Amino acid sequence: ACGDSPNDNKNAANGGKVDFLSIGMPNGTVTENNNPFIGTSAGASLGYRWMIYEPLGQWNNTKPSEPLTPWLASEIKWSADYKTVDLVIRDGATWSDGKPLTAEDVVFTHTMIKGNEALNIFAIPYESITADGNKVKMTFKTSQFTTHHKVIGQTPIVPKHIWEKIADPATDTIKEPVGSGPYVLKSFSQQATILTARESGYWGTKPAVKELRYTSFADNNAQATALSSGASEWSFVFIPNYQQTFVAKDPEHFKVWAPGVLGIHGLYINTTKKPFDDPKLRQAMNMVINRNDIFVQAEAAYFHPEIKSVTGLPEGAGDAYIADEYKGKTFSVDAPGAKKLLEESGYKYDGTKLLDKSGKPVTIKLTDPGPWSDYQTTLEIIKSNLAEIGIEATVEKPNQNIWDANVQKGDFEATLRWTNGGSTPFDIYQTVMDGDLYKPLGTAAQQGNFGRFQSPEATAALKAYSNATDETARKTALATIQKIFVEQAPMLPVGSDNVGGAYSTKNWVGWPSDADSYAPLQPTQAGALTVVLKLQPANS
Amino acid sequence: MTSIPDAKAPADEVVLEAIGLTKHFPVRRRLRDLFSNRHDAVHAVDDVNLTLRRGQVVALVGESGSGKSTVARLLAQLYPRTGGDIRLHGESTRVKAGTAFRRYCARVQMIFQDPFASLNPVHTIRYHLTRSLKVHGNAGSTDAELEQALHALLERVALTPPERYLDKFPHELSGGQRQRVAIARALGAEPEALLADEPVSMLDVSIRLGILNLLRDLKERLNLAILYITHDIASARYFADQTMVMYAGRMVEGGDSETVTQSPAHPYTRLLIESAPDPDRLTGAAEAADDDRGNGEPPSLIHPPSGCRFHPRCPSAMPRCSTDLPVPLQIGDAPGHWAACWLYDTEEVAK
Amino acid sequence: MSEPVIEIRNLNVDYGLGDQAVHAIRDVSLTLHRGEVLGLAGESGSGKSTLAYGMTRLLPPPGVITGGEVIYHPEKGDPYDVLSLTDRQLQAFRWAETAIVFQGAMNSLNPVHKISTQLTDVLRAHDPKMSENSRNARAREMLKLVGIAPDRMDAYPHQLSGGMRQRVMIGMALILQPQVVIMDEPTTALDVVMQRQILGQLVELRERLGFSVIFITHDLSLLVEFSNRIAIMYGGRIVEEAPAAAIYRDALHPYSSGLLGSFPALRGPRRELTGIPGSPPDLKGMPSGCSFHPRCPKAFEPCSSKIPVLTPHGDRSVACWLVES
Amino acid sequence: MKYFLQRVSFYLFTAWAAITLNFLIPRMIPGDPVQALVTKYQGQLSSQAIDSLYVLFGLNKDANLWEEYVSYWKQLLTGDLGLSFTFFPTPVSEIISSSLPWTLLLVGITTVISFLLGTGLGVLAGWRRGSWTDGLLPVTTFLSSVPYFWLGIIAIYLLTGPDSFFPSSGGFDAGLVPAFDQYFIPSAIQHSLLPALTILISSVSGWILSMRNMMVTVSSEDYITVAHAKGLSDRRVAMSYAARNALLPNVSGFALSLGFIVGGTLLVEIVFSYPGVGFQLFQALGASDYPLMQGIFLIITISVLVANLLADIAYLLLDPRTRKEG
Amino acid sequence: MTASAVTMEQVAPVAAPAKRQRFRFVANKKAAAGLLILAIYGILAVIGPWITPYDPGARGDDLVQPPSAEHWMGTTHLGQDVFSQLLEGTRSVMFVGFFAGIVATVLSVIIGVTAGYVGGKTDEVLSALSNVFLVIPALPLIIIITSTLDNAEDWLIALVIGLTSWSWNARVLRAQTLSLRRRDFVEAARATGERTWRVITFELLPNLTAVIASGFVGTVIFAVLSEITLAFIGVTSATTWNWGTILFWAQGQQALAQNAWWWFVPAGLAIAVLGTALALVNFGIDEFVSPRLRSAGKTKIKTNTGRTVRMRIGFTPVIRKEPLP
Ligand SMILES: Nc1ncnc2c1ncn2[C@@H]1O[C@H](COP(=O)(O)OP(=O)(O)OP(=O)(O)O)[C@@H](O)[C@H]1O
Ligand SMILES: Nc1ncnc2c1ncn2[C@@H]1O[C@H](COP(=O)(O)OP(=O)(O)OP(=O)(O)O)[C@@H](O)[C@H]1O
Ligand SMILES: [Mg+2]
Ligand SMILES: [Mg+2]
Repeated sequence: ACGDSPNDNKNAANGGKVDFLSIGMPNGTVTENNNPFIGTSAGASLGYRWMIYEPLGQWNNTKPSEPLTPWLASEIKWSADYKTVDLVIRDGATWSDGKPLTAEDVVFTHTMIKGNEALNIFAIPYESITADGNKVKMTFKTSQFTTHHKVIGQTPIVPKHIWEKIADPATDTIKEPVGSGPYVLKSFSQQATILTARESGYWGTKPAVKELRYTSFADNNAQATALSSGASEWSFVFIPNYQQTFVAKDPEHFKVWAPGVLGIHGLYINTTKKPFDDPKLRQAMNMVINRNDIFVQAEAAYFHPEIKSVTGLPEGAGDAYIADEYKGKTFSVDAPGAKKLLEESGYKYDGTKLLDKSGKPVTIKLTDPGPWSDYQTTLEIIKSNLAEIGIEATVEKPNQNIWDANVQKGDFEATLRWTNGGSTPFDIYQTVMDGDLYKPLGTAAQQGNFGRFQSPEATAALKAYSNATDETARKTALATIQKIFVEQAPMLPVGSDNVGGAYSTKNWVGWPSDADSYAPLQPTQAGALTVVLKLQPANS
Repeated sequence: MTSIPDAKAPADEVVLEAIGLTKHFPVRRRLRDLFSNRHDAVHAVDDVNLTLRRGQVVALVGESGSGKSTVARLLAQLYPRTGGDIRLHGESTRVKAGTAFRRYCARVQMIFQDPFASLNPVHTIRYHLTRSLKVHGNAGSTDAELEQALHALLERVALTPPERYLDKFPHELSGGQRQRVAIARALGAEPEALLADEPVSMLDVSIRLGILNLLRDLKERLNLAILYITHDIASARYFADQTMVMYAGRMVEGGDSETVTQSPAHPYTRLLIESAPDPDRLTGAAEAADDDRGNGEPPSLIHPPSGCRFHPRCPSAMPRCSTDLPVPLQIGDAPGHWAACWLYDTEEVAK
Repeated sequence: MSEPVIEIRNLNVDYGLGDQAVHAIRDVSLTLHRGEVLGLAGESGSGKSTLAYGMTRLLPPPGVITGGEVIYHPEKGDPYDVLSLTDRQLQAFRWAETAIVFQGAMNSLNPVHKISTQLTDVLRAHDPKMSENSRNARAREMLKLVGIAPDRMDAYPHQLSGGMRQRVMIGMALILQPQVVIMDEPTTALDVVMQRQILGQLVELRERLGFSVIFITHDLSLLVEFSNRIAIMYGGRIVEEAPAAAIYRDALHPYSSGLLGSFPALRGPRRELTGIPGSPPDLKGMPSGCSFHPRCPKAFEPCSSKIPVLTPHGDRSVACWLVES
Repeated sequence: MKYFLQRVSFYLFTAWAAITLNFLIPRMIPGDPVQALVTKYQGQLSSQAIDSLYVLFGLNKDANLWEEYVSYWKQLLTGDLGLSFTFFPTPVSEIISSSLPWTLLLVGITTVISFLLGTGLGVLAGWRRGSWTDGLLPVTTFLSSVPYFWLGIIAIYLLTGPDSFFPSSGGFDAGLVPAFDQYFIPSAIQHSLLPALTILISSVSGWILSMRNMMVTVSSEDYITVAHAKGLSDRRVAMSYAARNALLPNVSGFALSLGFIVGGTLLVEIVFSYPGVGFQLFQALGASDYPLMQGIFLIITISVLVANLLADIAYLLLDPRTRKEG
Repeated sequence: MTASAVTMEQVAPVAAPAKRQRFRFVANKKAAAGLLILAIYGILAVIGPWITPYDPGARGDDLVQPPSAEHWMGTTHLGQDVFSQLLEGTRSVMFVGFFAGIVATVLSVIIGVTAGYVGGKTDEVLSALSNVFLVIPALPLIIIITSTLDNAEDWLIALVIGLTSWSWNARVLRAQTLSLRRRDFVEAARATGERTWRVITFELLPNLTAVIASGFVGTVIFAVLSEITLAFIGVTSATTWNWGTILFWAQGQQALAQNAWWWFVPAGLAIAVLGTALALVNFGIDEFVSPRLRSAGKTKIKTNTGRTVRMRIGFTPVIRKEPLP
């Protein structure tokens, strides 16, 4: 009836072949905001910003040590000290309004970030950004070895001719985004954001998926329900017992792939609180944590891949970084060993109760916000693990804001928390042990070192690692860091982050997998674009 | 109760006196009044004079809504008065709450119109009476004395044997019994003046009689001053020494009961008495001729008629009645008989 | 005496059933004649209202009619038992043949509807074919009849004074020209002036329209003045029934004379008031025999054992052993 | 006039106090929006971003509570509700205006239906006591005590699925753009069925019970007996006399319940991922998003006050006794 | 005058008060059923934690197992015993419900009755206060306040719920007090010379019992639902179990999607049954207070002959049987 309804083509979509992909995220509602630099935008929350705006190079989180795939830059060359990068900008890329993409745009983007602290979310210390024809050169005040993937792989490039007219790029919601990517925004509603493939002008191969439909679900449950009903075909969400609740609904098509990355979750211990200032006690605790139980019962046997290496590095992504000393050394639950260790270092038992050196029973409070049910489950498991060596643990569930504040102020005994993630193990160890991030008790430590771990050696080694200019120096530094991490156990690693996702092969195939882990499978990662471009209709 | 207060006092001593008593109730304002500056009030009682003497009953009659209860409540100091004065033994009193109010209560007690409403349904008779005795310090010092005082009270109002009633709840008593409990409660304070607001209107003829007899008996034995409010004129005649007639917030006639009821002077009093049912009248003999008289509605008390408030309904209204407020005028036939009506103005009569 | 309109025969009414039952009306027989005013008096709680509601089947739960007949004699046609009518017949019978005016006019009128609506919906229910205009005309006419200006048609009940509301009720009762009008204490809430006005009007209307009235009150002086015959109730039974004047002059039943000796007279010499000692019986624990005997100054031997029956004595009947013997 | 001013100032005072509390209460929450955001992403957002976020949100400048309060009022008076943090930099007014219609439609229509249905059944149950309607009561009592989020979750589990007619979440089909056309409206209705049913089931019994009780109370009024005595048909007595009068107290209850539409059904919106205000509020709570919280509280405050007013007006219209004398 | 007051003595036996009024409440079937259920819950609240077959938090080896002989209500994803959790949780639910109910009721009585009785400026201030609390949305407010607490212990949650949910009852009580304040018995107590505090506590409050009680019951239901809602969204005490916690875990683990209905359903039912019990008690109170509801309670009656009669307003049933003896 209504001739010019925006929904008219819906019937076409129903008529046989499906040419769209439904992507979901459990992030609550979104509001129309397509600003690619702002983390609170719908584009970031759902991930579609990467379908519109592209980075200079594509970073594969699942293989962090591999060099970045050239994208808008056809050539990326870092100096040995990682303070300079030389880029050659691709020819033939155009903005969706038809204008060509040039080196000027790249310079503009990075200069804008440099000059606007609100946009510089990675706190990159730019020095100079210059263009020369289709070449761009950027220099930095410090080594970008641990952050190079952010500069190149996670910074979207925006068109100068549009953005230079924007008064405040940090608070503009960019209602009509113009990007270089294969998709353009078709419509936005709180319920769904719809992107369609560009008719022409994309520099790469035209995607097979004609339409991307992003939906934001209220919470994990809604998202998981949508996945298992087929309403969502791709998402990144925690699905409890995913085999039964998701895969079993359509075993042929419903799949989950969750590769670990260099970012972990573990039990931070407040090293200022007695008797937990004793590394031996922390070691003993480390020895009884049943990581497999946690992996299976709390993380549904996929979501936070179990950490096996004693260095806390995840399997796969971390393998390349494990020091020789610890190669092959894995965690195993060893309660008698832990008891022995404790008794050797002066702890006593009163029946089954562990007494510290001063004769007081050892108790510990484990805290994490109530609503995080996987963390809560983990804590319950740790609680019963600790009981095996006579430590009486209680689990507290403060409100998230309170927990945040308390953790930052060092007002906790032990808490399960994450670390930063990155392209090297640096971020993990830095979050846990960096003395530069140390703040006295009561002062908020926002960036890391919540457990107030103090080891000048570790701080120095971290610095050495990030500033090193050659592989051997890095390796030595990392070995030192790992030794401290293992022996001092300032944090007991439990599981790693994953950049995977749940997906359906009913309509589309070509997803990354263990066999071909060409990109992260998380729709909000910059690499998601690589995935979308690879998808092909299932029945073709 | 062991002694009768001031039993020796002269029988006609004035106990309570109202002079120019006035009460206006502010009217709840309605939406459309919001923007106007009108301050309406119900002129419930205007310029009322009343004297209660020891050992005498004064009856107050008048149609419904004429302000009788308001007068009683004003006398009991339950409402603050708008104007005029209340004198207890000649002394002007204005009490609102606190000790002074309680002291006043001890001397002037009120019996409420409705025995079904004036007893708290959740308390026993014992509670009601005990409180009344205790508040005024008449309960004695021991439990035995209290018990004795309770029994004495109930016996005085002829609720015998007292044990049968003490632990009952009000709803377990009949209307007449309740009314007697209410009277007993008032007597518990050993007052000098009793304000009885329609103590019998809710009751049956046969029970009615019992209460009236009881009140008369108490008046005689305790030498009480009683204000008896009713709209049953026949009972006023039977029971009261003096009768006052109220119309629309004003006293219109007063005097000896027999005189007022047998030879009413004010046209309103006449209308009232003619309207009262009379079994001696013949069946169906409702005078159709009467119809034009007294017909019409009671006046609005918010905007009372000017001059004599009865003039719109008065069969013998004169032009003067609608402009000048009539003053009380002595009527010749009996001493103390007066009426507020220009008909009895000597100049008028002379004309 | 003219022919009967309503004959009540051995009516029994209970509140509740089984052991809990209160027998509020016991074996009452009463006849209302065409064109007369029958007064019904008695202490409060003696069952006057119950009788009025019971004979029209309007008693609210838990009231139950447990026996008897109410024979209605229509102007034309055969008499029939009201208690045997079906619900539908009963609806048609009501108001068209008998109308009721209740004690509180405020409560009898629906506060949310205009009085015109309440007047005309009777007409609509009983004569659906009547046109809107003629319904309104009839309602207006009735209001005029009871002395209310027809321009008050569109008033709501609360906008009228108590007396006007009561007159609206009377007008409403007469709107279908019923044979019988039952009035349950129609004036107790009003003061004497208003009371006289309304009753005067009623008597006049009755003379004009010729309906019969059952008039319930406990104000005996009012009854004596206004009714042709008076029935006195006590404890759920009728104890005496006689022409008004006869009762006033010479009550046969001790209870009736007690009642008559209880109210002071306004005029004439001051009478001696006797009153009735004691208090009304509890319907649940009725005394044996004559229910009045515990209070009766003249009680003698058979009174406490045998129930006296209402027996005719000339134009009056009385239920008392004193009269029997 | 004085009286009028008094009333108005009373209402203004209530509004002022409520708004001030609305301002203060969210600020009692420890932590700040930046932390909340970082925590929300659990490692997906690097902690290096924290400094830039403080700058972005404008929280790097210290302002004391009083200054914030003053500027809050300045903003309010110019109709500006500020920028949300959760959805930075979307203005709060935009968020509310895009989610309020959903709540109003879903909960509003459901409340109305629930009221109508409940009242209707209540009339029946009150009038025809002793018939089958008596069986309604225990069931409704039970249903009214069931936590409605629990009911909703069970409904999702039992009634939704790949082939089910009922969608499990959302306000409309993901492929559609909100527009008043033949595709969107049926989809929106289809999506609202389950949440509506959940609210309906758990709220209708309240109306049934109160209406029934009012019917029973009104049934014993004299004017009902008079209506019967007048020989009116049973239907007319039930509707025009009993129900019409029994409705009065329920109507003001209904108006007041309209005031609670916005704040009352938070969990239904959460469980069904419904894009309404309640869900926004819940998100704002988790994100320490004061501007959004304040904005939604303001809406709730205003709607409750307006509902109070509506209740008065409804009473005025329905009950002639409260109308001005003519 | 012969009938002196002294002869007005009681002759008729005063009917013995069959049952004291206060026990009639329990005689109400609905209330009795409600009280019985409440009593069971109460007992479980006290002894529940002692009779749990397992430690509700203890992990076991049977993960997500359906009900069996060892685990009557199955197990959770950690192998915890759902039945034990349910038993253990009863105490917290009952505690929070009743504690919050008491806090809110005490506040509403103090504020509502004072406002109603004292009037004037005090009334204005207190009314404004309760209006403000009425306007502020309760559940979000509770969420905010509890989220500022370090550890949301039961009594704190209960306190917050209590402190935020008194306003509605206060309004009702104020209105009720206003209507009571002008009642004669209050005036009469004042005229007797009672002090203000005595008038409030001994004359007014006992008459407000029913309103207070039903307000209390309502608040308890509200508090229980609030606590459970809070626990469901993760705001809860660390150390105690309640039914909301069970639902929280079940929902977090998508119990229903895992077909683990035993994990999700019982807690909800337990809440619903508790709510129903409270609602039943509330009915009992309602009917206890309003005699109209009470007498109208029975709608079907059995006659002696075994016939069932439906009580209908407007159509009194007629059951003819043998006339009374
Ligand atoms: N508290 C009040 N506020 C406003 N008006 C009042 C109040 N009390 C009484 N009135 C009005 O004052 C007038 C006199 O009332 P009052 O109760 O004194 O009459 P009454 O003569 O006792 O009537 P009745 O015989 O019906 O008891 C009436 O118009 C009444 O409406
Ligand atoms: N619902 C009921 N349940 C039990 N007994 C009742 C019920 N209703 C009335 N009664 C009793 O029935 C008897 C008759 O009541 P009825 O109302 O007919 O008396 P009445 O003569 O009209 O009294 P009044 O003059 O006070 O109006 C009374 O004793 C009363 O207690
Ligand atoms: Mg009065
Ligand atoms: Mg009666």
